[in-house]
Amino acid sequence: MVFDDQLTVIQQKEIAVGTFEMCLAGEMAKRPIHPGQFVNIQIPEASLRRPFGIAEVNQQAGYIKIIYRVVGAGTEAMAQLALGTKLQVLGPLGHGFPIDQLPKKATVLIVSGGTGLPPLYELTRVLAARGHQLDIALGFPTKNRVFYEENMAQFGHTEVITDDGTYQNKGLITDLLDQSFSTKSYDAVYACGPRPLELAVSQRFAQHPQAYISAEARMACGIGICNACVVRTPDNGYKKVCSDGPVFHVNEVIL
Amino acid sequence: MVFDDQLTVIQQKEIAVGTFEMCLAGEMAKRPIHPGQFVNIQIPEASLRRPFGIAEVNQQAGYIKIIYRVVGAGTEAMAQLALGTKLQVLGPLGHGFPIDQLPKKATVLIVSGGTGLPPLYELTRVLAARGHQLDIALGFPTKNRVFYEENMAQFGHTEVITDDGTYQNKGLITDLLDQSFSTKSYDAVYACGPRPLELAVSQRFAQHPQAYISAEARMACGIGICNACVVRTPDNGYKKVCSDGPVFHVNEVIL
Amino acid sequence: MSILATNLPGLNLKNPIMPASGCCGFGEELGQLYDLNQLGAIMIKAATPEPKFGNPVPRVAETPDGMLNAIGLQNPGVAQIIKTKIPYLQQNFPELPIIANVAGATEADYVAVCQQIGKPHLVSAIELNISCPNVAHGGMSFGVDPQMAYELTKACVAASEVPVYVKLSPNVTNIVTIAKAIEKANPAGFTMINTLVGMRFDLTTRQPILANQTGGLSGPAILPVALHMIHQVHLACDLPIIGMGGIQKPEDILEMIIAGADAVAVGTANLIDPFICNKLIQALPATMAEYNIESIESLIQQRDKIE
Amino acid sequence: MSILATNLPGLNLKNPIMPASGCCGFGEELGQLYDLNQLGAIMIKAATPEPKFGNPVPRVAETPDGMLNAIGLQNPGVAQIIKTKIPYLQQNFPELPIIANVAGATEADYVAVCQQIGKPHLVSAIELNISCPNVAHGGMSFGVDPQMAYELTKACVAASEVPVYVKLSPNVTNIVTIAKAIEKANPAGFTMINTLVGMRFDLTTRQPILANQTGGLSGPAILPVALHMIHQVHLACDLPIIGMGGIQKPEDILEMIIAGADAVAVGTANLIDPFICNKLIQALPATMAEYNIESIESLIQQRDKIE
Ligand SMILES: Cc1cc2nc3c(=O)[nH]c(=O)nc-3n(C[C@H](O)[C@H](O)[C@H](O)COP(=O)(O)OP(=O)(O)OC[C@H]3O[C@@H](n4cnc5c(N)ncnc54)[C@H](O)[C@@H]3O)c2cc1C
Ligand SMILES: Cc1cc2nc3c(=O)[nH]c(=O)nc-3n(C[C@H](O)[C@H](O)[C@H](O)COP(=O)(O)OP(=O)(O)OC[C@H]3O[C@@H](n4cnc5c(N)ncnc54)[C@H](O)[C@@H]3O)c2cc1C
Ligand SMILES: Cc1cc2nc3c(=O)[nH]c(=O)nc-3n(C[C@H](O)[C@H](O)[C@H](O)COP(=O)(O)O)c2cc1C
Ligand SMILES: Cc1cc2nc3c(=O)[nH]c(=O)nc-3n(C[C@H](O)[C@H](O)[C@H](O)COP(=O)(O)O)c2cc1C
Ligand code: FES
Ligand code: FES
Repeated sequence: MVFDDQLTVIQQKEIAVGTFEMCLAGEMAKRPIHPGQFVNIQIPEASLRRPFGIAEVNQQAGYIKIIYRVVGAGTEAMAQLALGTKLQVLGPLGHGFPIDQLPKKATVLIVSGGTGLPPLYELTRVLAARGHQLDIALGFPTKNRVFYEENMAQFGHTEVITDDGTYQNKGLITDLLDQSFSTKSYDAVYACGPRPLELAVSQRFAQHPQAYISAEARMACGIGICNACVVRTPDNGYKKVCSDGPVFHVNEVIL
Repeated sequence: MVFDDQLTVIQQKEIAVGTFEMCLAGEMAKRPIHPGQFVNIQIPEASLRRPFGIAEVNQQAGYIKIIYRVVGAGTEAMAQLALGTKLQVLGPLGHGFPIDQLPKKATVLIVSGGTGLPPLYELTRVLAARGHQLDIALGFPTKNRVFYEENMAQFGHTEVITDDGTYQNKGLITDLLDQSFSTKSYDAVYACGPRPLELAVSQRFAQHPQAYISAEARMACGIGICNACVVRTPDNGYKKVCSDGPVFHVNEVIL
Repeated sequence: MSILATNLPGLNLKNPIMPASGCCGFGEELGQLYDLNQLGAIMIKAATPEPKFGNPVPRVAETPDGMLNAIGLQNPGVAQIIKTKIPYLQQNFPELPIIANVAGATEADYVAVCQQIGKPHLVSAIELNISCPNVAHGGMSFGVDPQMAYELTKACVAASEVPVYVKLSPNVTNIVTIAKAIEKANPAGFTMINTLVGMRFDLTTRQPILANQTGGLSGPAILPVALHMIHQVHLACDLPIIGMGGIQKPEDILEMIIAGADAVAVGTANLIDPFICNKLIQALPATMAEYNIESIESLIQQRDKIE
Repeated sequence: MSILATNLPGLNLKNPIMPASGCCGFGEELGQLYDLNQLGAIMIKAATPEPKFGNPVPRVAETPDGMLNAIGLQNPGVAQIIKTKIPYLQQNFPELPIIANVAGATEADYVAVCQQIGKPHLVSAIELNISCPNVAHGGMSFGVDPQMAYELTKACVAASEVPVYVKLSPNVTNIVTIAKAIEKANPAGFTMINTLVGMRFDLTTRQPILANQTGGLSGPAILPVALHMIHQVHLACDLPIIGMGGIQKPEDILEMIIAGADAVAVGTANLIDPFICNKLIQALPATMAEYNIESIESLIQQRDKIE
């Protein structure tokens, strides 16, 4: 079920240059939410909603968290929102990461690039709680854009790489995978990040039965009625990122 | 000079059913403002600004006051604004009521209908401070729409009439003028209210050299550049309500 | 009689509100959110003879109080629509009148789709989409030429067993010329307006945002254009009009009926709030009361008397 | 050379920004608010042969992210404009290029105004307003017919001693057809777009809000339509374009130049913030830097090379 809840901004924090963490309190936190699902948020002044991965569900405290980077007019407006502001939030949307099929104590690789991290954070929390063993590769453009390294590290072995080497390793996320995560074999791989990262992960794990990426697309409705967000499938069909995804097996769609 | 000041909403109060008093703090309060001038306010969500008479200037406390009635989308949005909201306010606009020409201790008649009152309140305050003698006729549709009777009464002899007689006298403002304000001769008459009131006042005081009305018109710019707000003049010319008015001698324009 | 009811050829509607074509898919997703039996009707996504993938992505861009879309009539083809989409609606929402949006690249395409889908056991009416700005062939090119529009309408009216409504393009110098030409082919009515052609550019790439370069502008931004064209066609022609373009509030619906519409469709607003049609239906009576409007039918009658 | 400079026939502009006709009067009011010498140019209110009162009020209505106006070309007549309005600007703002907006009901009207005002000691250029939707005669009727538009332009080019820009109407099926016809008459360039025709109704009176019934839609709502049409004409014709329609932010200016404009005019935004042109001029360099745009001229050159 999809709900259009009115949520209240109860926290706004800049956690890296231009990257904000926002907590939204209200009913949505009590909905059954699967890691990898997203919300579509109505922002004052913007005519379309903006999609964001659900970065954390805190049922007890009654809020969900999103983490967003300011990249345009909508996210700029979001960063200006005062605590107490009420927002219409549509969700939970899409299908999350498949995790119920994992064997007990599965070894899992998480691959994150930049603001691909938010949905992977919720995933990581849930997987760790279920007792799975996590290896976590985090890529960022540069030092002052790094965030959530420690949050992730509490749930598994975590390494960071920056494009310019200003923090920890230097290079692309694929370099980090070669370096530090190529010896183990994983029961499952989950990735989210910019298109080059997702392409690389898709190629690398093309034969892997449990390798998943969360795709991005320009959206309007977020619920499957407008066909804005389609991706091609190998059989010349198509999938809607919003309602058939955003999570797909790496072979399911043509990025 | 016209300024576009960012003012802060520091007070919002419903003073009669659907009628609000709003205090706006900031630079504007220190500008030289003449009674009868108005401001043009940018309201979130509205594309055009909204014009309102300046109801009070409190230089010391650093705010101006407007009084507005909720009649459509823009004023509805205004009534929802939280304290602390910042608004772009263009002003002071137009020419106010001519008062410098009045003889000492002049006898003055003020005629107000509904939300025509706001600019007359500031006028009344200033005239009283200058030692003029005021008679004040206030018309309202019905009892629960009456406001500012006492505020006005402190500055002069004040009587109220309501269309339906639910408060004080019953009838039109012209009835009140006949009843209570027809024996004295006044040095000046100042009126503001709905069109029928202004028409009636214009006819009644057509021969009076010092009878003024403040006109209303649909505006866009409020400063004279768009020609939205024109009124015809008896010589087949025209005046712009925003920049040539809003105050006119009753014979100056064709209402 | 409900105060919300309104009647058009083939469409006895319990209220004047329906989601517009392309903004509700085939009802499957909205049907999970609320009971579609409550709607006046539903205008399903365009049907073409064969399945159509549509345009490359990005297909949407934002504009001030509006959006551009260049979906390109993506649909599973008329056969599949008849086989699975319409049965889904009929089974789950038996009281819901279905209006099929028909598109194609050639007159033969349109006629073929009308012949297949234009049957009373399938749909209540057809909406001929001769105004889609997002396809290279057909679409809007039919809707901007009076003669072509007339001929296409005539052929489709002949091919259909249900009333045919023609969807007009606003991208014309004189919409009355087009409407009057179409009127001669005896359609049941008009639906209007489709989207205005627009464009946005990305400042970083300095290229159009949409892969298709241009797209159709919809949403509140176009409301005044829609009101004007509906009014013009209403004054010039005798056919009923299903109005659309920018509706987001109950007030907009009443304004569009005053302009000349007999029912209305809501497009873009569904993409921003998928519950919007349901909310509008709930809210309309109170807004009518505020403006002393007894019923939709009385509003229509009073409007038509004045002119 | 300033990074903001841009050159068009008769217009060597220090920056690409000017207030659009009808949205700055004759500069007298804005001239009290900031130094108009800072502007790229000014497009003064329409001039007709005789003084014109214009339409009855109400003349404006609000729309989502836009407005309707039906001013009706109110102006004091060309003689008065030459006698008092232009001298005011020349005396107070000697560095400000003036563009005279010319209108009329007949071709003879246009020619007469061009003959009088189209002199280098008075103005830098003329903008032929063949696209005003708010007058019963002339105006838009010239701008929607290729042949009439061609002939009118030819006559006005002959009658003027300064470059003539032709202001295009967006209310046409194919703006390229019109632009190409006009191009043959050798104008200096195009200005575009004028307003789209629109309408609003009052729910209480159930009548049009504007006394003129219809009005011209302007403001951010029309930005994507303007961008599209400017792009079309830019690709199809060789003449420079002064772009307008919905500009409110520095980003909008750059987007319009990318679409095909060589300079831009700001209309409605002046009515909401009379300081806007000044603010845009101040803000533009920083926005250019953000998108790695070295200069307006380089942006124009790079754009033209790609195509
Ligand atoms: C399923 C999904 C989950 C996402 N999760 C996150 C997240 O957790 N954190 C985060 O920072 N970002 C996330 N994004 C990207 C985020 O939606 C965009 O950064 C945001 O919409 C940009 O809005 P804007 O107004 O600032 O940018 P503008 O460029 O001004 O936006 C204009 C339009 O383009 C769309 N758009 C622009 N960039 C993107 C993009 N990269 N992806 C999709 N649409 C875009 C906007 O939604 C809007 O419709 C996600 C996107 C999707 C599809
Ligand atoms: C010089 C001047 C001074 C004014 N002073 C006051 C005042 O002190 N208190 C007060 O309550 N009202 C005053 N008004 C009227 C006030 O401007 C309108 O009530 C207000 O603009 C309505 O806005 P809305 O969005 O609620 O209505 P809507 O009807 O939704 O507004 C739509 C458009 O119509 C215009 N409009 C609607 N009604 C009027 C009107 N009566 N006069 C002018 N424009 C209108 C709006 O400005 C807007 O552009 C004044 C008007 C003028 C011209
Ligand atoms: C995403 C999207 C897809 C659309 N697809 C179609 C379509 O398939 N057929 C059609 O006739 N109109 C289509 N339209 C146009 C709408 O039905 C409607 O005419 C237009 O959007 C104006 O209404 P609105 O402003 O309420 O959206 C589409 C509009 C949008 C926004
Ligand atoms: C109040 C008003 C008056 C206008 N008067 C004229 C005019 O006299 N001559 C003209 O060519 N255009 C006139 N226009 C059109 C503008 O110059 C401009 O082309 C149009 O508004 C689009 O730009 P914008 O969206 O920035 O306003 C007028 C527009 C407005 C809003
Ligand atoms: S965003 Fe509308 S179908 Fe995916
Ligand atoms: S409101 Fe623009 S001239 Fe008066």
